[in-house]
Amino acid sequence: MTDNAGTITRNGLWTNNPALVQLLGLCPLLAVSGTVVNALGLSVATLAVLMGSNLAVSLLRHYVSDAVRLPAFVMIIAALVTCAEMLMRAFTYELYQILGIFIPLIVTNCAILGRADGFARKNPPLPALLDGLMMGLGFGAVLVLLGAIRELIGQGTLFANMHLLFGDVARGWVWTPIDNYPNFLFAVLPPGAFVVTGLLIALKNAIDSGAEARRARAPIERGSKRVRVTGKIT
Amino acid sequence: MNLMRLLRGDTDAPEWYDFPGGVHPPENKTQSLRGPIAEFPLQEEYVVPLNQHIGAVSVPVVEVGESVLTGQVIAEAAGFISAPAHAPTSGTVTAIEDRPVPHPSGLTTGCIIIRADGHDTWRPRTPWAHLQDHHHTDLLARIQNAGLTGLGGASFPTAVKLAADRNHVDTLIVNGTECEPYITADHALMRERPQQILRGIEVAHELYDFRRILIGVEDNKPDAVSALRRALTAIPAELEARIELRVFPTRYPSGGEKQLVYLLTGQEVPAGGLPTDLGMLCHNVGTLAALADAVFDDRPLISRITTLTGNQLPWQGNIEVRLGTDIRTILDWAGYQPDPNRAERIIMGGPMMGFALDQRQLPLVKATNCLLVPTEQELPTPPPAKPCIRCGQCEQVCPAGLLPQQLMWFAQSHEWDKAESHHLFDCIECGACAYVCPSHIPLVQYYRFAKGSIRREQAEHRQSERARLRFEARQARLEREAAEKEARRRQRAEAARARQAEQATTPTADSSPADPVAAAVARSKARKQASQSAAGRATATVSPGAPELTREQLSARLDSQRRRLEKAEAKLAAAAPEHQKAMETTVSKLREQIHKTEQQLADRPEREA
Amino acid sequence: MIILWSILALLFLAALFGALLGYASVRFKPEGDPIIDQIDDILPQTQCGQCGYPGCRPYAEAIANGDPINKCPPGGESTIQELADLLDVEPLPLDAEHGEEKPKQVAIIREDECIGCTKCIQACPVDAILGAAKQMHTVIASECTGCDLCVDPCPVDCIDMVPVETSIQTWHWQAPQPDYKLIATDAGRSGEAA
Amino acid sequence: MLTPSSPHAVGNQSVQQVMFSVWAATLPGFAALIWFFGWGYLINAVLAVATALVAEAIILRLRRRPVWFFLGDGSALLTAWLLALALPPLAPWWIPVIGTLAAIVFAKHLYGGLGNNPFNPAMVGYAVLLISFPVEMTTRWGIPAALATEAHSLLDSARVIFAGLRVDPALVDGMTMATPLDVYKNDIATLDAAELRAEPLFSAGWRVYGWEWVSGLYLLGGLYLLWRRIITWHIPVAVLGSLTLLALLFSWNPDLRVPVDLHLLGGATMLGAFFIATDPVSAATSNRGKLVFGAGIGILIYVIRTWGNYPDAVAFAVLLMNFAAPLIDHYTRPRVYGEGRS
Repeated sequence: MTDNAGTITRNGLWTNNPALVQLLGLCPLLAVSGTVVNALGLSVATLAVLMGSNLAVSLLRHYVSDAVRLPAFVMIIAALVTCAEMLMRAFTYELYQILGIFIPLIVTNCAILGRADGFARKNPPLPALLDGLMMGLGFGAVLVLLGAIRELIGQGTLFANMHLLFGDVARGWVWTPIDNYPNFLFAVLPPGAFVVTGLLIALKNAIDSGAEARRARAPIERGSKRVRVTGKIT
Repeated sequence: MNLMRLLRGDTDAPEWYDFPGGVHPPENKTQSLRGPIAEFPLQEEYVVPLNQHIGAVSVPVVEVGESVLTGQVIAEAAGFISAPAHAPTSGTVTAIEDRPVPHPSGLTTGCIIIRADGHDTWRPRTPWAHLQDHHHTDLLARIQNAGLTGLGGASFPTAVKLAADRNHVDTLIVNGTECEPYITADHALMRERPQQILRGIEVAHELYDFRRILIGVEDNKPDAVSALRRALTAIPAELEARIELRVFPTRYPSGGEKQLVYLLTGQEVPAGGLPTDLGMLCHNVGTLAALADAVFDDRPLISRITTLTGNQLPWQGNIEVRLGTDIRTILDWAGYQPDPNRAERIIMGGPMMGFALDQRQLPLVKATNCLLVPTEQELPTPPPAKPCIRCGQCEQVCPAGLLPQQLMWFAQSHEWDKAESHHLFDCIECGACAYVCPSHIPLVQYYRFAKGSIRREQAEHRQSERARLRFEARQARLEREAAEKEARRRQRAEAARARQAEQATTPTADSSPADPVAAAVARSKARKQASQSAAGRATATVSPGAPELTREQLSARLDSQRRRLEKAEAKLAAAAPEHQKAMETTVSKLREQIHKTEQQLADRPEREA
Repeated sequence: MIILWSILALLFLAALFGALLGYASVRFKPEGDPIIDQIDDILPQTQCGQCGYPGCRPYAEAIANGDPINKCPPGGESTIQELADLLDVEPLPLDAEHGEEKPKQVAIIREDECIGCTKCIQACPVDAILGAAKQMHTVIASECTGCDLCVDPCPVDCIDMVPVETSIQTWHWQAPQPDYKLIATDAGRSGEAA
Repeated sequence: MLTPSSPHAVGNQSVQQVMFSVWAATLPGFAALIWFFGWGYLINAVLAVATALVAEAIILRLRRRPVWFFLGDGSALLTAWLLALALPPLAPWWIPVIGTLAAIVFAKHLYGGLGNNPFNPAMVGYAVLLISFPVEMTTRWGIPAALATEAHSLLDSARVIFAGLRVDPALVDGMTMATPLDVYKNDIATLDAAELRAEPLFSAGWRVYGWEWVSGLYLLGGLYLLWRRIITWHIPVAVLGSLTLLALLFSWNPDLRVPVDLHLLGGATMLGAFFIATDPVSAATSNRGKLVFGAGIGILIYVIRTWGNYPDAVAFAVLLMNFAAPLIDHYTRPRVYGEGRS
């Protein structure tokens, strides 16, 4: 069952990307990906929780019985999210206020529970930690990309308000390609998030099917797995 | 219309009821009604297919080379829903073989080919003057033997319909609607031979004693209506009193059986049911005329009236033609010249429900009510289909109240369950939906495809269910056999052990009882012997066949095995190279078996000594 | 103090929900596993073993336990689709290692070559072969599932698998081809873009 | 396939014909729009149609469908045309372009192209524009020719639209709202009905401000479509009927609520009832279903106009009922012949 590090990395970042393939955690994905800074903030929080929960679940995997595993995992995740929330309140208070309910809602991000139940529960701590990292990075990458696209189309800027996360040094990072851009509210509103996510998924599928088409297929021996159903033929 | 009647305060039962949907395609009927029905000349060769009806394929009862007379049975009905076939003229059977027949698949099927002798000599006939002179069973047998099928196009065996329980049937619906454009075979028949139709009604009435008989005709056939009215004055008053001739506005598909039942009575045939569920029988005028021929004149169904129409034919009109006539000769007779500039399109049946023939050299069959050869101008090839825009026109015109476009989606996505729950099988394939479709989608083909696929899937499922039962039964049997074998083996082992124990104890009892050492030795020896023999038997049972064989049996087996080996070796030497390998394995296996038997034989004396 | 109350509250909740879980697991215990029957019902019952299991039911059980649904060549795409619908999983293309989808076949014994060895009878999973030792055998075509298990054991290779031909009675209309696929601009570029 | 299936006869309607008939039926109303509100409508229409055709061609090519075959069916043209009729005439040039792209690419082709779109593409385009660019969509209305101090020519309109010139304040003259409907709705808060009615917009009578003319000509076009049997009466009657009923029910006090005649003629009601809601692809199919669908639109129009934030409501009402169309279809299946008669 234990996969090697390469497979785990590939799964998290591409093949089994939580946002684009598993379509998990769409609620925060669509709600807070209006700007890069929001997306980045939530990504970091999710990444931390995901790694922590994977590690904890993996360590406890022999002690949690099957019947109560889901309540137990939720408990672990809830504890970690509470920690993350407190940390954000302490260090990035403005961003915390902007992200609002979506920080506590990380508890219900199916990607986290999904990884806990689908991977960490069956794997030793190190691969679980790596899986958490990669899944978190995959999720975060999509979130940030989505945020960038929506910010650019919606309000014509990129990296606006980065100081919320990085402090005052980041105030000048904002990039405005077009002056007097008329805000395209559609991209900022949730429907825009759906459309852009859909396009990203389509893009990923197109890349995958292109790669599939290029890959040479291994020769297959037809019917090689057949067994005899009846009669020992002597 | 009914609302108008209500407003007028007219509370009598209406002349006709309004069914939903329907279309008004151009009628194009006048061109084939200019002249009377023409007799088509006898031909040299006739091809009589064995499946001219719905139901089981009939079975030939003549042999190649046999001479037949006109009207002689050449193939018998096979089962209840089936119909016999008759020689269309006198001559010799030259072949019984697969030939292409008029069918949308373009496939071939069994046909009897008759070379005509030109005399058209009838078999002896026994005409009946009065129906009252004969018993009903004789009458039914006569109908059954006449090979009648519904001549409206569906070809359901008439005798089967007329076998419906007479206690439940009180109404006869006579279908003179002929709602399909171009076709005028029934129209011409009603115009020229109305008394023949009434005589057919008389036959049916004799069987059922109908309370009422409703003749339905569309209002685009005034001459047929007046001919029928005239003929009605000449029949017995008792019968005439029960007959109502009803004329209603022309609309396609008012001639569909279920639509006609509703039009005339306001009652709906239950979904999946038949008109007999409402106490009604529905027959086409052509069928009734053929019924009269068969019963009174003893003339089985060997000819029918067929419309030749379409502007590609210089001669258009109705012909009475023997079944089995080559369609090519008919078209040539009508002066058909294929247009070299476009694909040939010959339609059997009308433009709404007929099918295009893939070649001309096909026999005319009982269902051929029309041969339509249109020019591109009168029936343009449908343009390429566009996607459905869900305009709902199809739904407006569906006479069955279905959702045609939904059915099309389901057929496209192979959602058979949904198609069935949307009443796919209530579709009568009238084609009204496809006629009005602005996207020109071949809707009817989707329904036919879906129906066919569902039927095939059901058949496959039935078969796989049977296979599963057979497999399970076989597994159970094998297990039982194995268990029985095991039980027998155990029983024998048990018996042997008991015998050994007895052998072992008997000497102990005989020898001096006071010697405990000797007794102990004897016991251990007996134990050893018992286990040894049990082991020996166990090894013997491993080889298949008889486990407990005597020396004589073993040597007999050895002999037979050696003989088989000799034979097999001889065969191997003579075998063709492709069978050699298989024979080699056989031989080596035989050798192995012989070796085994020899060993057993060698073991045996020791133990039996 | 707050800590204590928090822990107490959590403990209470844990106890409560634990009891609820325990009750539910006893009260709503699933009986049997009807999903296997449903899967078995979809499988074509050819009992051919191409899936790698001895018979359709064992494969049905394996599917219920998570085996891929694309191992049944006789069922082909339609069976995979039905299984995918039933189990709510993605339909996969047929695994070619288990064989390829063929039109329905039936076994036919060339009767003059048959030596009456009964081996095919033993091999037939559905008892569709009739015969006795040293007597000529024949296949009951209506019961044959076309599994071809009888072909290999035959020592004289007298069994042929022939595709079942469509007759006028079994023929049915095919689905219309959307016309825009026939238009020249599409030639050689079938299928949808991703 | 050996032979094509029956029927071999086909009726005389085609998709192309349906689309062009609908297009033709809007022409009188369109002419009135230009006559009363200026050339901006023509420029919008040209921009939208050109964008639609180019976008459709590109997408068809990407989807590997025959381009001319589908381009010729007129559906893209009609979508763009209907959208253009709904746009403010002096909106910047990129408004019709973006709206049309949203309609053709997102609302139509991403759902599978002609016949597969669950939502009315023109209305999706309109809704995207309305929620994305509220300012441009509500303040760029032209001014009735009768109120303009000088007649604005085609060139003037083009300059406003393409060069991004601000609308001449003289042209705007306090008249920034789309329709009399909105004027009434907004001003009734401060004025009473009699005062409002005395304003020139309402009192000047026919032929001056044009809104009755436009709606009336749309009605005429709709009747033409009914006569041609391209649409059935169910949806328009249900839309207009339910809207009238609600307006009558609530309009006993004209000082509070917009009166019936403004509901019917003062907004996009006629355009919506005959040309937008009747789009077969996204509407309910059965006759009973169409009645429910239309009634729903009428009710939603009234509700959104009266209690909602948007000035007019046809687009949102239609889109919301598009959501419901499959459900309506499911529950209004016609009774099949012989069903339940066994």
